[in-house]
Amino acid sequence: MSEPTQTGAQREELVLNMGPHHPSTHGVLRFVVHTDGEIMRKAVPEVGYLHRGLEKLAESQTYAGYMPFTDRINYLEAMFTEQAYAMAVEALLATEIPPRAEFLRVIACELNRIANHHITLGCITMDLGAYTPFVYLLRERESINDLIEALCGNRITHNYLRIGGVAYDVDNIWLGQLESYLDHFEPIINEFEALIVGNEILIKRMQDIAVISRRDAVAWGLTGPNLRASGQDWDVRRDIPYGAYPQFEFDVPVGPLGRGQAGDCYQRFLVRVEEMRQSCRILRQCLAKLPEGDIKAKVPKMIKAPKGESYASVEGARGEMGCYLVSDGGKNPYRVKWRTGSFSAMSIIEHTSPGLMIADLVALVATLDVIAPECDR
Amino acid sequence: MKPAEIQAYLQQKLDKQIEWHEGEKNTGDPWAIVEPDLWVDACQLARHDTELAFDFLRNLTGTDRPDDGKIEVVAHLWSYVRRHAFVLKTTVEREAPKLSSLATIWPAAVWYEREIFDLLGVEFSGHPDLRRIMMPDDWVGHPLRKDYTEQADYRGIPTSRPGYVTAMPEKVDE
Amino acid sequence: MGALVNYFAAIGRSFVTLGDGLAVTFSYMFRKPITIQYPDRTKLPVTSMLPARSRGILEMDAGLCTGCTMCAKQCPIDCIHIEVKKDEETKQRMLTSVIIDAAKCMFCGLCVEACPSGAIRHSHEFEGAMYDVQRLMLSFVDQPRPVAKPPKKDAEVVTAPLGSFVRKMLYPADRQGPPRTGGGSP
Amino acid sequence: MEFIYNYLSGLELGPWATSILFAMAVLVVAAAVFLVALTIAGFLVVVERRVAGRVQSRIGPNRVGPFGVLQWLADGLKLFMKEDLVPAQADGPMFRLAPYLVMVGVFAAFASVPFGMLLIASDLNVGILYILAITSVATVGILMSGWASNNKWSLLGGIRSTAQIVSYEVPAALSILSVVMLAGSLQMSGTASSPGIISSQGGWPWDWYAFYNPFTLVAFAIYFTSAVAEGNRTPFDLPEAESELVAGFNTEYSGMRFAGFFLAEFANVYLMSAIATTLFFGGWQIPAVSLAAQAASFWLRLVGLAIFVAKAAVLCFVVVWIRWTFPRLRVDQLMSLCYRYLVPIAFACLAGNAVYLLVIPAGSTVDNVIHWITTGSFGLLVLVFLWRVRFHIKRSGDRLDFDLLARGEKGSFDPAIQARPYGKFRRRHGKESA
Repeated sequence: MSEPTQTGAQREELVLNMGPHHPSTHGVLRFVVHTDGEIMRKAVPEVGYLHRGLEKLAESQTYAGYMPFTDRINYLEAMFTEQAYAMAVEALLATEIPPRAEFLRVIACELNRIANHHITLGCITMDLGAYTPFVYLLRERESINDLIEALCGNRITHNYLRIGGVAYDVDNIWLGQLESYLDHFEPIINEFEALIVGNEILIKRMQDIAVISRRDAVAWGLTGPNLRASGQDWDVRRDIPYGAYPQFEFDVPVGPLGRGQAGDCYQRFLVRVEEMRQSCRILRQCLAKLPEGDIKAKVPKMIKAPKGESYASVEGARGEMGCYLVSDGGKNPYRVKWRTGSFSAMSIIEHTSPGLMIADLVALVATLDVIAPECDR
Repeated sequence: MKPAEIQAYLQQKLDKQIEWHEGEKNTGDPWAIVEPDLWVDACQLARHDTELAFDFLRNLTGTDRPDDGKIEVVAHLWSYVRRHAFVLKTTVEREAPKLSSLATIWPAAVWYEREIFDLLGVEFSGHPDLRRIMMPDDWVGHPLRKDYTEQADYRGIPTSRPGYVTAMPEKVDE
Repeated sequence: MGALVNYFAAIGRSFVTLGDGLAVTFSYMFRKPITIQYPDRTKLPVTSMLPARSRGILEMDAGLCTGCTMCAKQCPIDCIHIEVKKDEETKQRMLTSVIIDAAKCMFCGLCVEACPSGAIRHSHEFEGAMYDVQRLMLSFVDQPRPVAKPPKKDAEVVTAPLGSFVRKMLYPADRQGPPRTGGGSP
Repeated sequence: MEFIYNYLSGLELGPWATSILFAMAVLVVAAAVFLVALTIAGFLVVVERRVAGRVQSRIGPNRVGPFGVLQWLADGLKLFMKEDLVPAQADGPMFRLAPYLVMVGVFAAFASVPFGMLLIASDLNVGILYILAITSVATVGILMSGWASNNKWSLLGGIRSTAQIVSYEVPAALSILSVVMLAGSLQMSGTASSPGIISSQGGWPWDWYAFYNPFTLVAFAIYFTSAVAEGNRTPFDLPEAESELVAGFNTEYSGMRFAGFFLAEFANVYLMSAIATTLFFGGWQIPAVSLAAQAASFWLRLVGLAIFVAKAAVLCFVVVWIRWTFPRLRVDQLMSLCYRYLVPIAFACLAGNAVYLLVIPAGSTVDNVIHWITTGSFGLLVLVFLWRVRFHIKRSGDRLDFDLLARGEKGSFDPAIQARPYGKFRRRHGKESA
């Protein structure tokens, strides 16, 4: 803790060091908070504590061997990073993916999205002081993890996708389990709403707090739920269709929904609740339409992508998950760069924070859903 | 607009030759390369021209090309209004890489440029807050350069763990 | 007047929504808890409750290994170390050492996919907490042994039960391993 | 205490001997009360953890002692064994003193809290005033700990806590005033001869002050809210808001000193529940038993003790349960809740009660009918609430399960999981794509 610094003529500013280990900085992340009493003048995020050089690591891995590393970029949405990477390589190889594999990818990704939103919504409520909703959502997430473990063997870092398809097929028993999970889960969303979404204290804590206008959201490159909450009707799944998504019907929730104004914390919260419902809808359509066939296209054992570059983006749980891949024709990727939702979301905090209270910063960080490993890579 | 049309449009508006590249087997994304002194003008045009209206800077990054002695800076652009994408590149000298900042055009570029500065060592003039972002402030070198070698230790902490498999004793079980 | 209505509406709304939230949490007093009492009060050992694809600590059935070293080549982080030497007298390829660094392994399963004979596999053991990280260096070959022939396509391969090799190494009988769970009544 | 004093005076031992014996008796009683309060606080820790477990669909600690009731001893032992750290930059003496001040504030209040008829350390004739006054000492301790820690988070926590406690004393005192006005006494317990707050209520719910008229019901709600806020419990736990201030004023504390804060917090939960029971829920009054009858019989007083503790336990449960349900308020919202809502409404209740006392003669038919209506509407509220509980269980497709202590584990493991036919995909040779 540094000494309070004297700024300006008469008022003292309290410089607080929030993090790197603080209960509400998800992961290891530091904010230098300049406060005047409870009101913040500025909060500057300092990132990099979880930089593991995953982009540099790609340069020494084979194309197939890099797949498990992509899981580590964000352990909460590993399927999306895998999907983005696989799509980037496939774009260079010009591989056709079998339809069943595309469906399985959608199933895996949407399950992952629900699991991720469980954590996000739970963390929001926990950061606002309610512990129990977090536990309920974690319990639901465990069921999804069980499903994913039965599907691909790991609970968090899945390594399920392969270049050209997926690793394992599903059978009817697993699909039945998925269906019964959906039957169980959809009423749980209602229960969650009764418990916390309509809760007056929670609404008071989030409504009209830390408003990010649509203009700002676009300029700072916010994506995903954060962008939609600000009122920009945009979803990569619908607007730049990839995989099997054109075959599904789903709504894209866009703020303002319910109480509050577009771009405030409560909207970011509501958009995510609604997205869980839409993911359930997509999963049900997947179950109805799942085609038979191969689950992996023919790709050479040692992949050598032709010279060139590609940028593939998927709608991750935290916004656009993009993978920029450069190939020099060798067997290792020449350069991989990840464009992640948390990175942009983190960069807007300094811009949004002035005038908020310390408690609001917690709400802002939680609802922007910034995850330090995804930001730092 | 298609990327090729955008390239032609840019070329006409800027009144300069813009290089146009595609992947080896026409797979992946094509890209356009502008001269570094045109970089800000081209981006300004891309952002504010009503035909282009690239309001979303999707990604801004760099690639080290030691064979050419260059560092590429790549911007992936997207327009919510026109719904089209474009890949714009420029190259800077590897020895003393300097480029103008895009921070005034897209605020999102602030952090992306900090990252490029940190990991590739490109200096952006006119940047509001050019500090290292991922690595510690007193780190030596720019890790994403191809010829980068890690220092053996950082403030007395070794940067590598001995590989147990290779440094294995013959007998594991005591 | 409108302000007064808002004032009391806010009070009323708070009462209803907070009360409903209380009803949800109270209802859990009358529901079964979801948790189980790991590790000693489950009906079966947790390792036997895991799904078949579950990726636990790697193990190697050295009797099946063909010495092709595909697993070591595929491993992205080089945690598998295989040595194959040609015996000077018999001209037989001998498997001299197979060491898997379970502390380094990231459980991606790429080696298992690459293995042509099913020798390397993920067991369902996951309780790898040790006082010494060296004990997670799992060595599966004690003395040099001839490599196996690659099995024919679609042939059934009989191997020892899953986890029987790695369990010996992680929890030797002379050391106190983790409690083998299950069977006990709560 | 008067008993003892009168008894000792009756022995005619001379002033010195009487005084010394009395002082010794005081010490013994004080130690007894302290131990009882400590045990209650410790037991509440277990209750809190078990309730939290059940609320969160968990089991909670159940290994130490039967159903885990001795868990608090294990926790206490652990804290006792830990190193007592004082940060190098902290203000040592103040840092060490703070937990004791907090404990003194809370535990001294137990002197005037009744447990049953005549079972009270000192039934002061200004009992409630004494409690209000002495609990404020804890504020000083909290502020002191926040300041002395030399940690900005602690300081913020201490400041928040002080602002909060000082503010919420106003509505709490106002709502207590309503009851004091009805009872015409500040004495907590009282007897038939010297009427106190409990002894002027009755045994049946419609004789309690909570259901005396709608104003007192609201006054109870306000008192309860303010008491939760004064005790720094969720949704008003801003001084120790984990996600904002790490742990607030006790961030730097460890070992026994932390246990001091911890026990004081839980003792405070019982304290506020006991006060609410005394003021609003008829205390140790037994339905259909007169004060004289209870005073005469030891066994009836024991029943009264059980009734008192049961009522307080229900309120404790509510406090715990609220903690595990609600998010917390923000600082400015906390203040606006106090000054915009609680204080004006508490004033309105006070005025309403005064008018009620003037207009409606006590014991008249109208008076009785209003008691019954208030009681009935509260009962209706409880029924609606229970219906909602049933509704939530049904909607999420769960079954009712009355195994409150979560002893049963039977059938929780589904053998079908093992029968999943993924069996041989690894052992079979040949590149299976799956």
